[in-house]
Amino acid sequence: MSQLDELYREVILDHYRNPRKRGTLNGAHVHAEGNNPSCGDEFSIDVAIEDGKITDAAMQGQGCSISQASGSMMMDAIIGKSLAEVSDLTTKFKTMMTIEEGENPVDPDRPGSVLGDLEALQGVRKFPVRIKCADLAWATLSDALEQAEKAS
Amino acid sequence: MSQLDELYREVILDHYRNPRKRGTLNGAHVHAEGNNPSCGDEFSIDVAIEDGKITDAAMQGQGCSISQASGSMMMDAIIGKSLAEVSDLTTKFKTMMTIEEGENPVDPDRPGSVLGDLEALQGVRKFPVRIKCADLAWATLSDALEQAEKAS
Amino acid sequence: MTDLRSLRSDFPILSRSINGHPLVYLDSAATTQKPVAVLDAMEAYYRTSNANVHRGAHTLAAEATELYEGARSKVARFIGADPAQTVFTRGTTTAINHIAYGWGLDRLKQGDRILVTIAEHHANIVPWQIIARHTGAELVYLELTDDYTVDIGELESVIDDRIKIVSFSGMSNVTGALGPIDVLSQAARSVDALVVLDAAQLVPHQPVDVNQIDVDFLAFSSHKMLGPTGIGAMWGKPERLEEMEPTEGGGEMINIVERHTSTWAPVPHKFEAGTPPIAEAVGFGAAVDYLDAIGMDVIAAHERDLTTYALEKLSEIPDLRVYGPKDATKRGGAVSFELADIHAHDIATILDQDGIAVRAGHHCARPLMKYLGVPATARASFYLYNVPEEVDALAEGLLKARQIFGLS
Amino acid sequence: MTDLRSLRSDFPILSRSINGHPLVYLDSAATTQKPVAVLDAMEAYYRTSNANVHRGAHTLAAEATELYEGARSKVARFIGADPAQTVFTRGTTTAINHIAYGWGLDRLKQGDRILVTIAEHHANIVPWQIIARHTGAELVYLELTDDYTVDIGELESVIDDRIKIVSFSGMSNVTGALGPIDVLSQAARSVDALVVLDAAQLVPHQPVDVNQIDVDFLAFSSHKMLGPTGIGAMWGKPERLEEMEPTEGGGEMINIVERHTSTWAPVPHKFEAGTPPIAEAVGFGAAVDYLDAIGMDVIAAHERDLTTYALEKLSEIPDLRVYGPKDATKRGGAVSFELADIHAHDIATILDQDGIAVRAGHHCARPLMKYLGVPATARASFYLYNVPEEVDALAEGLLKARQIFGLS
Ligand SMILES: Cc1ncc(COP(=O)(O)O)c(C=O)c1O
Ligand SMILES: Cc1ncc(COP(=O)(O)O)c(C=O)c1O
Repeated sequence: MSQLDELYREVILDHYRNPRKRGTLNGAHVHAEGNNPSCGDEFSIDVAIEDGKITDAAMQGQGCSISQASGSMMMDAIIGKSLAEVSDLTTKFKTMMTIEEGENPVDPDRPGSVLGDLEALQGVRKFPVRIKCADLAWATLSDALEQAEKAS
Repeated sequence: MSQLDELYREVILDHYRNPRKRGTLNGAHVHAEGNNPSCGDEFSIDVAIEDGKITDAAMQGQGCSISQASGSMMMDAIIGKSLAEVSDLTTKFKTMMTIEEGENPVDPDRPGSVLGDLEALQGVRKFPVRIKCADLAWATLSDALEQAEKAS
Repeated sequence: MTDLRSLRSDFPILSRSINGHPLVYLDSAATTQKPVAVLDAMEAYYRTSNANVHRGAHTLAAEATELYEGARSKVARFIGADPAQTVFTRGTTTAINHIAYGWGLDRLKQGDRILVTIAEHHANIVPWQIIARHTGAELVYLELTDDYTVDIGELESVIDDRIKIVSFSGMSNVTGALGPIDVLSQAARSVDALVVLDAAQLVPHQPVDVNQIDVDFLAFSSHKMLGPTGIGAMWGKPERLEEMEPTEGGGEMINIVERHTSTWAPVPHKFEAGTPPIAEAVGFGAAVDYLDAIGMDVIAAHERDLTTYALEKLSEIPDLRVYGPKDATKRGGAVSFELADIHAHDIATILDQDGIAVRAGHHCARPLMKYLGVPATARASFYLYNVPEEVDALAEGLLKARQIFGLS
Repeated sequence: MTDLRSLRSDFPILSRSINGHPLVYLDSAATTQKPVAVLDAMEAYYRTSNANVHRGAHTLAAEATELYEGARSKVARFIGADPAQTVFTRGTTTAINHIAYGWGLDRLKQGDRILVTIAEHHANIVPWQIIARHTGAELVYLELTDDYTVDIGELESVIDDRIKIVSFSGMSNVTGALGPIDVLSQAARSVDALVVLDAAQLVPHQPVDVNQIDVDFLAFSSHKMLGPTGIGAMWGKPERLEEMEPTEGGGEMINIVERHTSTWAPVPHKFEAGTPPIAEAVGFGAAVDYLDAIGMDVIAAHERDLTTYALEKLSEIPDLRVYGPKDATKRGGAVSFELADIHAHDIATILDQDGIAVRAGHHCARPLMKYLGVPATARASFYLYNVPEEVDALAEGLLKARQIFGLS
């Protein structure tokens, strides 16, 4: 696969064009917003938490395929998970995105892969200026969860 | 003579150390001030004019040997002269200072030289950054005479 | 098409390869590449004459001063101006800030208005917002017509005695549209308003003569016209520069400094506090020499041809929308566009894989983006060193982007 | 004496001849010469990676951004600082103006006082005069003791709650005296005043670590430390930079721009409006790399030795008076002096005939000149590339000046 094909995998374009959970939440939730002033990507998230578990979430935003797909995939990945699981997921995602070329890249097709669709974002590592696009949703999620923690 | 010796002729050092007409005038006179902000030379002049003639003048200032000697020599040269003569002198002085090397420099020792001591300032032409030092007194004089003209 | 092709070898970076492809640099509206002549002039300055300017009685200081002031004369002559009214600044942004602070802070008051257009670069919006906040003045906007030029039909309703400053760009860095300089300056004059021209995109690309237009201030940047970063120029009418306060205090800009008060040096020095960008001035001077030798009319014609060709090629690409005038005589060579649902950053990344450099984003013109209803655009922009084959490469790259995004 | 002699070949200009003599450059307090490494870094930037920074998705833009931000990290590390608190400015002058406007304009009021010393450079006087005029605050001065250092004995009587800002230089560009940083910053802290350090002469010549001193802001210039013109740095404590308003509006420094309001980008970008001096940052980074490789303690020791030697040689010249501390541990290598009744400009001209470059004038410190009761001084200043023979040449030149002025 060319580097570009690895970047723009079908699953990414699918999430970009058909984002999961686009919108806002009604009822109790925390809200956070993030943006990349250097490229204009914007992302906002609503997260409903009950008993230490993310019961629902919704996202809005605009930006490149990577930032929006990353957000959409994140929705799929976090809803229904406990805060501990989400924290673990966040760490795994960050690790995947910062791993240097050749240094044991995660095999997305291996059995039991926790990151699921998100592993499609590995291709971004070959495009360092785009990594912050993939990170935006996750940084905004972290903000939201910090808020929730403070509020509780 | 070396270029430096030509610059710092004895007559210049004499005027620098023993400036003629240092001070201020009492009675009717015009006053003008000038400075070279780029090197800090300062010069002020009082000029008494009667019947189209400079009857007296006095100068104050601080600065390098060239600027102060030029002022002192100017005092000698202008007192007692008619305004027309002074205007002529100013033109001659400016011409001398801007004449390019080799282009018929004025011979200070020739008979009937109008500029007198002032011709000693010819050496300054080899030091372009110092020309404005020699010019300061004359520029200030021009200011004073313009004022006088406006007032009359 | 005027063939400036042979000049390409003057620009060392153009022989670089990017991701295995020859560089196709289509981002000159952001910053331009530099010819060897400019680099050599700066190098020679540092290697033989480097010293601080003014106030120096030694040979190097005299040489440096002559080079610095000589550069001022060159840059002034380039826009038909007097060096005594040509101030070196850090760039367009700094120049507009100086005008806003130095002229506006003491003079504007509650109820006054500053008129700009919605197509302005942040450099021509944010300084006025800051001065408005300090003074209570208000910022008002002219919008655009369907062909992305300033809607001068609105003028009548907006121009009144409250307008104290009219500030607009001579060429938009997004739409490429030329500003209606005469119309806006006449309107401003009818209410005695100050006219500020953001010429960051105009001076590099078209002949400009300050005697042919009626503006009070003009600002432009060296780095957008083959010169180095770190320097630009502000030209002003003598009476405006006289009445304007300096916004930076320090060495070189003073006449006499006492403990509690100071008097200022004459214009232009009044506005040049501290050690100026000396080597940069030398490089800027070499850049205008280079442009002069080619001729700004030749450069403008070359760009017009190239832009016409580009607009034609882009019109052949399905789902591509250009945000800017279709008529090449109404515009310069900055071409912003949107391609189907492919975000501008994705376009830029895909083109970059083939060595093609375009800009993507809001181009420091967020109010315009919002007005156009787009989050970002991709922008290709041309200069004297670009050639038609580079437009072809761009078109091919865009077709490839469609493919990658499954739009074949 | 630490022998840095072999480094001289890194500085092309040092092999120049002036009026038939090898250049003896003793004017580094005005601006320093540049090593090849600095020139090459800038040249390489322009030849291979030139593009506008940030906001760019193409390869050149990414490279330029990395080089620019990498330079910020180098300059920050050089003073023990965090890059996030290190702002690139046009130079020391611009930095102090930014602090005066950005921190002072909104906070100072009638009755407030700004404390400076009489030995300040105009860059550390005039901005405060301007802010005082805008706000009604007052500028007060500390004077000097007999050895030309700041008279800290006066402190007790002058320090009170009215003092809001204490701003002073770490090393005088005229007397060479080191500033009493700890004493003045403690005094300032006792009344919760802001501390601003003009480090234009300090950072180039001595090891400086912002963690070892208690100041809020620090300003210095690249061109005085082997780097290019057109750039300098302002370091600030994070809380100060947060609370400070930007003084220039434009691109890159914003977060969101709406029609009437904007929000700012995080520090340091908030203070860097418009296209920054990119190549200059790269050169500045190369300059601190060069200094780092030698070691600032080695450089300081070298200059101390050279200054000691110079003070000794100058003391042998009849009628010569040094305006500055005699004790080389209390001072840096800027040595101002007067020789009999020979005006400083005449000294500079005479020395220049032998290729010796010294500065003459008020050194942008007119209040100090007035305080010292001299119209001007001559100044020799040293840097790492100077050698004792150059001090000998200076001494010989001064004896020659005596002769020309008939003082035998
Ligand atoms: C002590 C001091 N402060 C400030 C400055 C101003 O520096 P710049 O001209 O680089 O802005 C200088 C340089 O002349 C200086 O010596
Ligand atoms: C129209 C316009 N105005 C102002 C600017 C700001 O110029 P600079 O960043 O050189 O200060 C630019 C450059 O981006 C521009 O295109």
